[in-house]
Amino acid sequence: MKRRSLWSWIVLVLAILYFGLPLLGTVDFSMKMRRGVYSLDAYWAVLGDPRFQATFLYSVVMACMTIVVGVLLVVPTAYWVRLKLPRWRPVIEFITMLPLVIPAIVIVFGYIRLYNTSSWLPLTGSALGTDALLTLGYTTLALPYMYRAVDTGLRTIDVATLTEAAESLGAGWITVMWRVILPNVLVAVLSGAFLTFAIVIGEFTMAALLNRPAFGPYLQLVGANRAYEPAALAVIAFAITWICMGLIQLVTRLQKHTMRV
Amino acid sequence: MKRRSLWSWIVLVLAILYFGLPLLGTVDFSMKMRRGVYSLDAYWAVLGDPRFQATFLYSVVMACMTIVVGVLLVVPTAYWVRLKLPRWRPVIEFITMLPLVIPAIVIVFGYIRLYNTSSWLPLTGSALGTDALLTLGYTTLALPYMYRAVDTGLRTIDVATLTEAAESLGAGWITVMWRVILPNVLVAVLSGAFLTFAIVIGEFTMAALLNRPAFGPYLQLVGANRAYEPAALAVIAFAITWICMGLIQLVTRLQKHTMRV
Amino acid sequence: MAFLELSGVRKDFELVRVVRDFNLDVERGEFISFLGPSGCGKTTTLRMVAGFETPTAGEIRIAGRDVVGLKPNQRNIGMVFQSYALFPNMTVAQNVAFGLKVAGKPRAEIDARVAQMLGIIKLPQLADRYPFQLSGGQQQRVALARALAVQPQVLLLDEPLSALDAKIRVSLREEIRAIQKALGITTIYVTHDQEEALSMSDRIVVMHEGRVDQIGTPFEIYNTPATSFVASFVGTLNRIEGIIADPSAGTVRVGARDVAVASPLGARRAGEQVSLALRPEAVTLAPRPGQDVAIEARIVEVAFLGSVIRVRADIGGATITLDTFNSPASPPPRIGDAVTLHLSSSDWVVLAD
Amino acid sequence: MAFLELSGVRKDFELVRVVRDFNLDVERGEFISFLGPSGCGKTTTLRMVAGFETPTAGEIRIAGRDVVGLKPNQRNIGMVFQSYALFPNMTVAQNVAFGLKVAGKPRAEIDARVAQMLGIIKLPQLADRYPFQLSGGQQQRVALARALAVQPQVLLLDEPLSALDAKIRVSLREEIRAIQKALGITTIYVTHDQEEALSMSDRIVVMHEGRVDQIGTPFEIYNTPATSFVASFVGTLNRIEGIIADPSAGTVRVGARDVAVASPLGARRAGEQVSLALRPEAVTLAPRPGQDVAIEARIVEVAFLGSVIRVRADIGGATITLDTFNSPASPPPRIGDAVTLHLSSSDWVVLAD
Repeated sequence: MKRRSLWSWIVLVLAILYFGLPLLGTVDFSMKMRRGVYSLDAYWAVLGDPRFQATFLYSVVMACMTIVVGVLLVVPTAYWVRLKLPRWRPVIEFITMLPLVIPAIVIVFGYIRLYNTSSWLPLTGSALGTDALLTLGYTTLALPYMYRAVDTGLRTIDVATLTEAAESLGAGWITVMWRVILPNVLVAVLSGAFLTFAIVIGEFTMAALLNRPAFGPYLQLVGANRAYEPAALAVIAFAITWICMGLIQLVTRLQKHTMRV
Repeated sequence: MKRRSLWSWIVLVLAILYFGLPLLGTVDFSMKMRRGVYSLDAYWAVLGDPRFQATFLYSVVMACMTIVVGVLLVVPTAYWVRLKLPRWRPVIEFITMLPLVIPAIVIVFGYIRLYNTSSWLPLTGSALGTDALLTLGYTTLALPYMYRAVDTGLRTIDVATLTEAAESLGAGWITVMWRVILPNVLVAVLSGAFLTFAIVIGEFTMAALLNRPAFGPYLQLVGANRAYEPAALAVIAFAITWICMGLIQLVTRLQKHTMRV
Repeated sequence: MAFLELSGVRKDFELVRVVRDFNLDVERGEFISFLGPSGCGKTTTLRMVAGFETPTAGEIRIAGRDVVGLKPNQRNIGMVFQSYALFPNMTVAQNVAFGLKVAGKPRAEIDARVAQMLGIIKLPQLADRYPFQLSGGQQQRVALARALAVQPQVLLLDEPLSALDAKIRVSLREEIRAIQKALGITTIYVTHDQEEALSMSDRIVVMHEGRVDQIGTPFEIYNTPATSFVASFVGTLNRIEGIIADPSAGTVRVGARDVAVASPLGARRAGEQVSLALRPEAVTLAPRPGQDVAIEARIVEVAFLGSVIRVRADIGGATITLDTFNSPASPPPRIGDAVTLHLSSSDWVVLAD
Repeated sequence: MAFLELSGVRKDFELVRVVRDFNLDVERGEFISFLGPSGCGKTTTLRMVAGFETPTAGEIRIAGRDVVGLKPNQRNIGMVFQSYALFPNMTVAQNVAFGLKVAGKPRAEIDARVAQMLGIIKLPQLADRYPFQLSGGQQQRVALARALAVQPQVLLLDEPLSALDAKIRVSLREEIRAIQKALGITTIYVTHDQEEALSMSDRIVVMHEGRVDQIGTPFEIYNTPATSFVASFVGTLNRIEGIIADPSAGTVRVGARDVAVASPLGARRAGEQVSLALRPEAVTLAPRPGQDVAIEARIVEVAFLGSVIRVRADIGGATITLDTFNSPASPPPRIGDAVTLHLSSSDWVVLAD
């Protein structure tokens, strides 16, 4: 018992040193805009900035689009791979890991080359086309997390046997997916969605290279030209991601009431 | 059998469309520097650039440092958590996931605030200090992958029972770690190391904000000012990450000869 | 015509033939076990009946109708899995109701049938629990109720008790058999546990390396095994090597003594090697009427199995295992005791090589 | 003085007392089983002997030396785990050699000892295989060899056969017992399988909710259970509710008939409820000398278990389970048959409430 407590404390202290202190420094600095006293001036400045509102809204919309595309792409793929192509699982896992190690810059360069104004599909010619391209880029970026989340969700249930059980009871494909598989991986899908959201909100490289008015480039712009506002923005960005993580935890906990974990 | 083949092909085609085409476009463009013919001119230009050599070397060194720090931090932690603090595993996993969703910019701002020239530990005052800071930042960035790789490695063996078996045979801590645990997670550690390497080589934000001569900012610089060289650089970066992934696969396959997978 | 017919069924996985020339007629209401070691093809055969695998060759008929081309959800079969396979997001009642809902039954009928099924498995009080709140035995009973709720033509059970503890395994197999008899449902039960197969089945199909070795009642399978594999896989067997002493007198030399064997020795000659089999319950320590063989022996091992005590006795050159019932009044024999083994010469079975 | 002594051992996890007041003396060379359902504290007690858990109170002595303060690697014990726990990166020979290498033995001695141990477990040909290339039974034999190679003072086995198939379980338990006897090593064996405990042990410790219910030989545990829990957990038991008819004559009314009970009815009065226990092997279908009770009955269930046939017979108001040996000459009774059950009035055990 004693040993366990000691280690718990060491881990906690390490975590605080590693993650907490930088955050604390940022929070502290962000409130020092008005000389001598703590104030929320930097936050009001940031939140009142119309570019903040515009870019943030844009990124939220992009995040939602990315989530939709990602879910439609990942859930059926992961299910089919588990059910029918178990041998292909290492390959699929390898493919979904690629975006982790292919620098975003490579993906974007490729897209620009492939879909530029003089190509067969001039997506970068219009704002809508570029947004579509950006969504695809974000989907790629979020793919590893989304796939992993869904696949982990599928691992907690015995996909093959549950499918067979449902089939033997007379269920067709649609019933199996809708009544048996989806309800059991919903929590995993949601957790993947929150992660995607957090990633898209903070992403810089792709949005900058495709020249879209996203939140990431705005962060960078403010960071380069102002003193206190970047700190406030960083805290806000952190708060958003933290809320996302909190939601994941909440959803996971809810799951425990209906499932063996 | 037939159905399986069909699906395999669909997956393959999708993967090619999604990942292959952008890459192909980039490769194609990178060889068009000399008008009208395919040539490797852009590659020679890039590889001959002394800034390329300097920044690449710098990033390789930083990557190695990051791997060393990461392994020392992660392996004992993951082992102890599995062995003695199983209840803490969700918490630790949550902590190691944080860097995925805390934008790099927050981490760097925090470091700058905390360790600036007027702070109690003025790391940013010297190049060495800043490098140390950058290594820490990279370690944070790579933490999720390193931890996940090592933890997955530990999951394939029954850490607690193997430790107890070794202890009952008279082995002390050092013997247990060195003769029983490490040989069985070595492959996982290596795969985490390669991932870390790939991440550090391509990283931009941290290096740029801390103003260090790393490969990522150089990529960005060339990308903004040249036409063909960025494509060549992107291909080179891709090749490096691909080699890393190949090494991971190779190492994993080697493992199959000595372990049940 | 049999209710469920498998004729010439074969299954190849790539280059491996997992089931070869499987023929079986099952009568309506019969309880059939597929018994064999893992990898013998018993589960694959069951899955072909269920529709999860397609036979490479052969026909499967249920109630006279060829089902090979039908999908699993068109076959009207009930399936129970080793891993229970309850839907984790549904309560016990919702699990049992699933097949009825899919079939589009009216609400009132579903409710009545669910209540009836939960009554049959004796778990009506657990209707609103989720699977993870149940013990393994309870989960498997719910899985059985779910499979039976849709009134399938055939019930298929794939090692349903393998994941359970020994005590629960015994009580649940009795319960399953009782429910099966009460409903009169045609049943195929896959198991690698010979005691399960012997105790539950009307008939047993013993499988070995994709082949059917024997089909028969438990009594036939146990007492007149068709092959050497069946003899050794089902039950415990004394297997003793001897040399034929006098073929006309029917005596075999085991170690230093001759024993009488009623089983015909065929065309064998004196001095030839022969394998004898003997069930452990045929040998007694106290003489019984009808026994005509007595062998001096020394106890080398005593294992208390509960109601049965398994004794191993050395007869000089061979060891014989025998089963005797526990009796509180007389403690079991002790190691080293000199005893006389009694048996009937007709208990010996001469095994084909 | 006993070789291994546990006195007043207690273990609390947070607020739960998992083991309470455990006392046991084990003689050198004895084979002791800890038997009980999961969660009864048997594994925790074993782990305290091994040193993986520290007792909250009490003493553990091996060869007269208190080991509570010693770390597991200082206790010189051999441990075998349910999950085998072979080191996956080492060959069979390297696994067996591990403890000897750690002890710094010379190379030649290690090689000789490894060869000897592989001989004892009859797997010398597998020395250079890796664990993943072995079957479960082979892995567990290697784990046993590894534990014994260092010549431990005490061998501890934690449900070593639970992960194995029924057939291998039986053959491996006989092998373990034979090796244990040959080496004369003091052994503690944890199991939830009563047949395993009964068949292997010199003495059994039956545990229930952290408490020791009974310590005794298999014969004592089975035939004279100390508590109602032991009676129901070990073996199969007929448990019949009756009403005392005439305490002085020793008769109990079961259903519509009176049966004689030799067991003293104590201070109970006529009309009082009483629980009777009866082992299934005490009842026979054919009369045997010494039996003084005969009951008319009707067969309701027949289960072929192999050498034993388990029959359930209705005596009007109660069902009695009885075991009879299979005999090839006479098929088992059939459901519906009218039979007479024979037993001795001394076979009834009156259970305390």
